Amino acid sequence: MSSLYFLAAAAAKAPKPEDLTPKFWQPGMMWDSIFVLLLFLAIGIMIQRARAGLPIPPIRKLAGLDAIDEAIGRATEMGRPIHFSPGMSGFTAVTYAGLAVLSEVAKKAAQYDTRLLVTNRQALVQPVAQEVVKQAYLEAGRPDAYNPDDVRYLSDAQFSYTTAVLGLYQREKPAANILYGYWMAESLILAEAGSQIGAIQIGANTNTFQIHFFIVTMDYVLIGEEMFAAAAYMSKEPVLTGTVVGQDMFKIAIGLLIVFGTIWATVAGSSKGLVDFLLR
Amino acid sequence: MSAQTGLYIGALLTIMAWSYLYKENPLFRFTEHLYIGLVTAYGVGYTYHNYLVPIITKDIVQQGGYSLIIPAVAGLLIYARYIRGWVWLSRIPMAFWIGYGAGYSLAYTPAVFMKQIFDSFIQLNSINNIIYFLVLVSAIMFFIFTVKKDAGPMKWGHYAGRYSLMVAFGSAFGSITMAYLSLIIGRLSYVLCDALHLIK
Amino acid sequence: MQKELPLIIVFVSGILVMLSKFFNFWRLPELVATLDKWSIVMSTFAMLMGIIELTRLHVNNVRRRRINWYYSIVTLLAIYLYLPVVLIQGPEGPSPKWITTNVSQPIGSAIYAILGFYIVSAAYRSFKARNLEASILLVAAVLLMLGQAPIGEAIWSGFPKISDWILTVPNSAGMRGINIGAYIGIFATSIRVLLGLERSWTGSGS
Amino acid sequence: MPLYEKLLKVDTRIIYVLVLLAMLIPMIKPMGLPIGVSENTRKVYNLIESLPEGSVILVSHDTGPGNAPELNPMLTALARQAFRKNLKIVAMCLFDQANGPQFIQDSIEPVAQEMGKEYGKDWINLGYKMQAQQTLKMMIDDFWKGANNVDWSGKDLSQFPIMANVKSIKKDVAVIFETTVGTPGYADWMTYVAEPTGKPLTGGASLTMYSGVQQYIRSGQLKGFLGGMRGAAEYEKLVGKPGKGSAGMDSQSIGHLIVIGLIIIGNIGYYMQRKAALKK
Repeated sequence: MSSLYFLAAAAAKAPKPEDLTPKFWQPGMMWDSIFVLLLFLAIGIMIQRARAGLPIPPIRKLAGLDAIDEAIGRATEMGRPIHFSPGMSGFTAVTYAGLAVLSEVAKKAAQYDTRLLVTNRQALVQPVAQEVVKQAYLEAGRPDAYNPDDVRYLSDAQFSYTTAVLGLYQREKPAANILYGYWMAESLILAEAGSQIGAIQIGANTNTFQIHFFIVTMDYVLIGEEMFAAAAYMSKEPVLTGTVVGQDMFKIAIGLLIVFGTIWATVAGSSKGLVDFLLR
Repeated sequence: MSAQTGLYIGALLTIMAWSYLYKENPLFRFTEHLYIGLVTAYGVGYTYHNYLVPIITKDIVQQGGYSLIIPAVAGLLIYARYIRGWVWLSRIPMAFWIGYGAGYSLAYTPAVFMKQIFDSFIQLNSINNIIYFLVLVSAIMFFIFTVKKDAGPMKWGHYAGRYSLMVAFGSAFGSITMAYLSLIIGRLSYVLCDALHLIK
Repeated sequence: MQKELPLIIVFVSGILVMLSKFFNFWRLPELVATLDKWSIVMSTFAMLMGIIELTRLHVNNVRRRRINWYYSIVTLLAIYLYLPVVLIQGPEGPSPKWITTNVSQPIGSAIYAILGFYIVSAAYRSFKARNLEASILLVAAVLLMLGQAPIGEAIWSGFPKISDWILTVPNSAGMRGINIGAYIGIFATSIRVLLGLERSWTGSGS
Repeated sequence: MPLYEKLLKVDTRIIYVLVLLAMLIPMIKPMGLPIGVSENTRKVYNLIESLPEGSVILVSHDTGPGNAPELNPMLTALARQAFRKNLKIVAMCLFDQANGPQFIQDSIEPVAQEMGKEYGKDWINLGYKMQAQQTLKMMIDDFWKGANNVDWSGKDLSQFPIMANVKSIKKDVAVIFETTVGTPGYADWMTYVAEPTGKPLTGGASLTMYSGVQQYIRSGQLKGFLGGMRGAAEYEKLVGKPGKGSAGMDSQSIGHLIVIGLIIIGNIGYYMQRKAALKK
């Protein structure tokens, strides 16, 4: 219910008519603020519907996520550990998606009694990752199996982290390698090395400059924004699904806006009139 | 130590790190662990000289900004994680950074995002613009997760989207190759030209 | 209280930033400018987190005699011998300058340059035209390479033009499509965070 | 062993040696292949060239040791062009705390000495600044506050005459020159500085992310951009002093031929292997 309260609070902060002097908005911010407000509403409404049990469209199948089960299963069969990393960035949206998936992976690993190794590059993410895994083991009813040493902060430096992970590959030979987050240049090294130890590899990267390394070397790849839908899809929680649906509505709207703008520009000979209106 | 000695050491360390290409070995591990230590120590020293000292001496003492003691204490709360039973206190500074970061992206990114959309309102008066439009729309369709994609335009959009993304990723791969080869060139010219003077 | 306080702080600090950017009342922008400074002061006083975590990790490695524990001693020695030097001489002092130029940078660059070798072997081993998707990726990449290296132009003057076209038309449109999705994804996650729906960072799962 | 297996199983170490030789030979015996100057590079050059004497260029050198061979030559060439036109350079970095400040020093100082420019008067190195978003936002209105009142050595900014004229980005900075390899990088400068203030943002990217900034060049959110070592070489050519960027171009050419050759060999092997498998 807390989110409902917050939504109400956000709504209460919406502009009252008498405040609408020209100086009320920061210059050029009118459409930006309306945009964000609409996004709040779209997501809010979808969460409401999900909570009330009203039908919302299901999220389509994401091959990369279903493969996680397969990967954990194989690691269990082979008696080798799973490696998971929530990526290189600190507390950004991407890391949350990574941690949400980590939570699900940890639950399954606990159920199957398969060792889960988590590596971190960010000192600040480390305690959170530990908590997430601990909690997941607790929920799976295996708090005894949780070993805090298996959630490791390796280094803050990009390549020290990378080489430390390579060392870990060599020593522990994980059978499943899940790299789920924001990755930079290390994506090439990690994915290549992972394929050489013969692990099933699942990757997700929002960094579109580097994702091709995952595409050419990994078994399953979630491209860019698919990762955000993943947390919702895996946990099957109506609230999260609702936010993804709200997000989708927005994407469709933006797509239609682009089509509309293109038609406008083609017919009118220029998009200037429309853009000027929208930039107010 | 002289500049030339430094260059020799740099060249030696480069070769030690590259020994990894043969196989992972103690020399490489030594350089790696040395690097972690040096970088971490330098970082703390840097923050001490460039942030901690000026904040205390100038902002707080000289200019009397005693209100800054509040965030200072809030920052110190992060260490509460090491005290049993006080862990939740360490979430206060984290909550601030997280909320702040989320607020920042919601407040500032829409302007950049809007510009991208406005720039996509193009006239369909040339082959290039038509291709641009089709690729863009199909790429957006690829990232729609709740509409079924087994039939009709969604199916075609989804496939076209996937293939257009592959062109984008292919060009990323192509240019990244040059970027990474540059790194070797940089190191070679350091070892052979600057340090050992083998090539002029 | 212990559970709610962080969530309230998240909500309030995030909403404040947004309101100060969108609206102009109540001296809100000044308030947020103060908070900006506060945020940096907080980070400053939290600066030891990295070094503490690293020390804990490596001390544990040594204490438990984990595999390759002796390299942990190298890291610990590097940290605690170098730290006083930087603290005393300052980041631009002669010893830090010498060490940065002749030790840190060469190692950092050399380790990174391993990528150059890796990409060649990766291109050889993984870069196969397995299906239509991979073939498209391959053709685009090769054309780009030929367009960018001067030798491509020497072979045929058309290569730079083709690579330029790929970069500015299909690549640019595809990247824009991805980014539009990614931006919305980031907005949505930020909203979830502000509303307290994404609280994995508090350690209580998603 | 059938031929295709030979083609598919070239030892990695042979490949490495091949790469090394491909890079080395052109260094010993340069071929001097001509380099055409692209439109994006020309835009950067012209933008800097169009600035009136005494303008301030705010440089953010956001690279780690990894991509420095691509980006350091850009900074050196920029310094040459700027000092020749009597422009001022205020340099800082957001990406790499341990190496960034020293890179700025090494890239600009030799040029400054050669051209008789003085530290603190014609240029300054503010070093690494933490928390990109907050720092940049503060710098827009109060540069000194954002820079925490010190240069990279911790000396107070009031000692440096150049800083007397740089009080805020809004009023005193003409152009932002940003070299970028990741986050923090161009996105932060675009979102938190260029967009709100309308200051022209230019610079260069490592080729790792060059394909991904094209859309921003197209929309004018970036005013031209240099692409990696090639971009640096083109820029050096325009500035009229070939440096490290140009020197690497021949090695690049041979290196690329090797990569393309290996891709072809790998694919021929793969094709033959598939054919043989079908026959069985």
